[in-house]
Amino acid sequence: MARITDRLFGLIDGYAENGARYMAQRTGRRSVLSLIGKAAIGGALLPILPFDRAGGGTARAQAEKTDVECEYWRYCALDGFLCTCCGGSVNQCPPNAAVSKVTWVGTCQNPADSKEYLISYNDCCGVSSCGRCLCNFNLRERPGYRMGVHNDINWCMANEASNYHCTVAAVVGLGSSGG
Amino acid sequence: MARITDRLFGLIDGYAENGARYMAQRTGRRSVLSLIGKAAIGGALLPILPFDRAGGGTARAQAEKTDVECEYWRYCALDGFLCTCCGGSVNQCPPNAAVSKVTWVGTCQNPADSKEYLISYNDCCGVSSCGRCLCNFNLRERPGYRMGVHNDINWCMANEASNYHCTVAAVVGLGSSGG
Amino acid sequence: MRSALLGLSFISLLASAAFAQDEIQPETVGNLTIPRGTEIVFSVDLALNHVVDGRVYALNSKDLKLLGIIGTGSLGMVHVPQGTSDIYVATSHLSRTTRGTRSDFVEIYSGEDLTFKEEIPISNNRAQALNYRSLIWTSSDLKYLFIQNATPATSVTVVDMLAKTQVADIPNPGCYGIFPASKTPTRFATTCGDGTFGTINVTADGSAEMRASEPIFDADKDALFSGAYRWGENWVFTSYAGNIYVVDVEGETAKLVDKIAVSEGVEGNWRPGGYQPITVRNDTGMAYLLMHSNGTEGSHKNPAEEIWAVDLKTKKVVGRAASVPGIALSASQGDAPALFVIDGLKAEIVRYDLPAAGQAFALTPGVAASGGALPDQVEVR
Amino acid sequence: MRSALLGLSFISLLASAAFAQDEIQPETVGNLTIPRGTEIVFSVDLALNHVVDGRVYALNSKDLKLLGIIGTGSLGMVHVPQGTSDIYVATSHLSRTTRGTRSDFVEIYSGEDLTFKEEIPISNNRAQALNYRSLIWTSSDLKYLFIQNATPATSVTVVDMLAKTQVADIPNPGCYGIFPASKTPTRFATTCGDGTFGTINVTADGSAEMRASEPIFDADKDALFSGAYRWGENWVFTSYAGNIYVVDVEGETAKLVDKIAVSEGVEGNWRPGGYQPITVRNDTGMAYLLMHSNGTEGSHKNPAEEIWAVDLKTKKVVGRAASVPGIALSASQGDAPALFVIDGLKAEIVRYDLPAAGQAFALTPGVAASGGALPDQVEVR
Repeated sequence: MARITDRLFGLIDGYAENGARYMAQRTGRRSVLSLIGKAAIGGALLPILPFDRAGGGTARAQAEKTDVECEYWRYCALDGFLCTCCGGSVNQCPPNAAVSKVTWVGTCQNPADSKEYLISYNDCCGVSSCGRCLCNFNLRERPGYRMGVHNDINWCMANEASNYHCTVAAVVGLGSSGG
Repeated sequence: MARITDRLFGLIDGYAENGARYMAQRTGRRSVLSLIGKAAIGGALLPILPFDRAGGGTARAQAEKTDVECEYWRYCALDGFLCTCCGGSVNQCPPNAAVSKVTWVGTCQNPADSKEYLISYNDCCGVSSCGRCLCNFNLRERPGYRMGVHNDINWCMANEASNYHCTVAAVVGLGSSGG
Repeated sequence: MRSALLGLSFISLLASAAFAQDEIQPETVGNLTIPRGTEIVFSVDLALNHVVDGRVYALNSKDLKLLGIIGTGSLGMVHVPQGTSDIYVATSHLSRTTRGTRSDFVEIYSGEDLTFKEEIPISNNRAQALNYRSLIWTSSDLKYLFIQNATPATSVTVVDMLAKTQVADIPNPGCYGIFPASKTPTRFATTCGDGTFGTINVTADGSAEMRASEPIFDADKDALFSGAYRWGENWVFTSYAGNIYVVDVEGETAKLVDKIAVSEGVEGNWRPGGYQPITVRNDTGMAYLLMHSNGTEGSHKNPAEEIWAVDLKTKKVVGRAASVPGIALSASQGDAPALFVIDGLKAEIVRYDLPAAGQAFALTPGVAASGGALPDQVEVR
Repeated sequence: MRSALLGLSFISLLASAAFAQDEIQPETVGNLTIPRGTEIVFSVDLALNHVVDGRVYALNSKDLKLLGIIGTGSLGMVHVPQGTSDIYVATSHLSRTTRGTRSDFVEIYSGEDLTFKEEIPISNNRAQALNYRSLIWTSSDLKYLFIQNATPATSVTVVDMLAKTQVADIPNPGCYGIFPASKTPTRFATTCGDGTFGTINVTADGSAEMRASEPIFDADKDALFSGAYRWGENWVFTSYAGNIYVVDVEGETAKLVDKIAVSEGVEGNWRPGGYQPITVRNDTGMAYLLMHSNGTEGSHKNPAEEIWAVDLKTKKVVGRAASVPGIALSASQGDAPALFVIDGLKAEIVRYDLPAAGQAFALTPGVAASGGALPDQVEVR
């Protein structure tokens, strides 16, 4: 954890909303993240067709799901293509895609230990949009006036290679849904 | 017919194969076409997924078919999106798409009068690829060494606005399949 | 006629056959036209699988037949203003399609034949977002076009559409979305994460300050959706928990005019959902909402099961009707009132005819047609 | 650790929780790598519905799991050369994605991690075609890259891959496709509409003349497919009527070495079909063909019902096996012989394991995976 925070490079929006807001930031090829105000934050790219809500409106704790399925626990606020289907892994971008410099964060409960983890959703950038495993869960997601928890925007926005490719979900700490 | 030939503007490849080869040409917003060697010629854009050949390998004379179906008689050598599904008609481009300056030609039999007609396949150009009614019939189609009857290439190639949008099929005369 | 053909000796095929009256006569290829006055439905397609190649599908509102396609680049935002037949797109192009340098533009397309007319360069900080209609909007006099930016710091680009140039980039930190005033063309409001509305007045030199309203909503407990609809001089929002907020943005600061609890007391925990969950018929003051049952935290993008009609004047739900799984809707404002809904599962546009004013609410299902690969905004004009 | 966190006071959430051993530890995000020596299948996707955004899907040949994607722009032609791990793409980008100025490039991608390495501008006349493998090919010494042009007049762009510049544009009128010689790196052949092969020698100053062979095929009665395969120093073609042509392009003019009538005397009028209907295992000299029954004029792009194995040395069909509706195939040349076939109806890549050399022909169906939206070329290296 010290290693992570040592590398933390805050990209502050310059504005306080409900306290402070912070964007996740990635330096070089190592990642670190950020968060916003209270509870977790979300927002990445977007989808739409995955509107089958047979499993309910949110993706809570489905222990049997794997990381190539939308209902996998880490994806509770992920809106985009799973990098696990695109040549990456649950927390690694595909070989040729740049990690987004800014991210949004969600708080998802891991059914294996019943703990809530803070998840950083990094978009992977600079390659044609992957087009596979489009997922869309929105636990505590909010519109762009809570930018750090907004997942209907291209989070490759701060990368020079700005094209959206896919999204990873990395654990960055323990979280709390705040209720 | 005189009106058409008056406007004919030949774009000659500068090479004779099996005689002469001529590209269809369109001047201003009026169209005229050309042909190649003996028999008809083909070649436009391409498709692939429409590989269901339930109706047979070629599109001959299916009288009951309409011009939004691949098996419509004029489409016997058409490979691309039907403009009839894209805001155009069987022989008119959609409102905002430029008519291709060069075309390929096919010879298709009209089941209504059992006559063979020479069909000019103009691509419509300069707008995002339409994506609807992808068809692929290849009667007397040949590879690019018979360019005028080749339909696996973007016939918007001679237009400044070169993006492929869809394909029309205009009657330009009576044809003969040459056997 | 035969001799004319023979004169062109290389047309060997035609040379042997003159045209008879009963044969199909030679045709020339041109362009189809769109009849003047055609009411057009615009299906804005994100095309996420090929995100650099977004489109607008222009459909005839009567039969939803495709009239033509407009390319909208990478995550282009689309505005179909009243008072002009043009269509405005704010978008990005990369120099090598999916890589290379990003360049942003406002592009103007003709609403009459969908052709490209003009482009205006803008700064490269606009929000590359889903197609929320509130991210791009004209001033009431059509002089300015306002575009929401996010880097992720938020600001608003102001384009002078007469001078064809960007004139300002006004910070709206912590806020998002553009809701222009009606009487004061230089004024627009924006929704903020602290529950206030900011009001911004654009000055001639491009400077501006944002004035916060009193708190109007709670972004934690009852967040406003971005996809609001104009009703006369007010803007009508709906919220995650199922309220309608009518907001007056005309003054120096915004004011809450009405708050209508739509699903209070209704069994099933019904909530609004989707990307554009509310629309309003301007003449009748009737709002239509995309509603889903068993709403929970995180269900706010669930597709609709029903469409509810809410009379903004009497503040009552006047009807409910089954719906396709809608994620966005727009009401036509013309003489043949209808709703156009995006079916989020089929990516289709569905037309529902509305009863005439004064008649009891009902939805009459009409035609349906493809809205593209991943449509997320629908407009009608 | 706790104090380090508290030092960053704005991380309010983390501040309250240290990590225990049994919890998931914090992760950093980087890039996955492709293990050295991975045999890769390249599915070239035309993506016609979004034609500006073509791609190559790189799949692990064993399980067809996606390794990564390379963007190939508008109707980009793809070459996966032997002798280097790079991947070459000749493509076009429009300045405004689907409109604006066209610019053509050769783009070099790393075969090790699929990253973009370099681009070389070329003239804007290359054939924007389906992905026929013969439209782009390297010289045998990798010094030159040859690219087929069509305006529709045909010519061949020559790029010096060491100097990183285009050095020539050589007319090949009435001809199409590039089939380089093996011993003379400056030499390539091309198929012509009059049934001859043209042979072109590139000179240092970029000038070149084309020498015609004796007639080798009849484009009316037995047209050669464009998608030929190299076998040692020969090129192996198949034809609409069901013949295999083995052609020697090493000399000043090309020579027909062998013509094998594949479907002669076989009931059902079987013919080759598709976009890449023939492949050859280099070590065994075994050719594999995509075959459909009831062949007629115009059926040459019909998908396969069977795959036939033809021994090029004995000139005999040695086996037939049922196939997915294949429209293109490639044989792996490594130790685990396999065919990779594009299923034209499902847009999938299908792996068929081949028997070891000396064993009787059979196809063992293996994994299948998406090859993109509209794949039309498959390569393996």
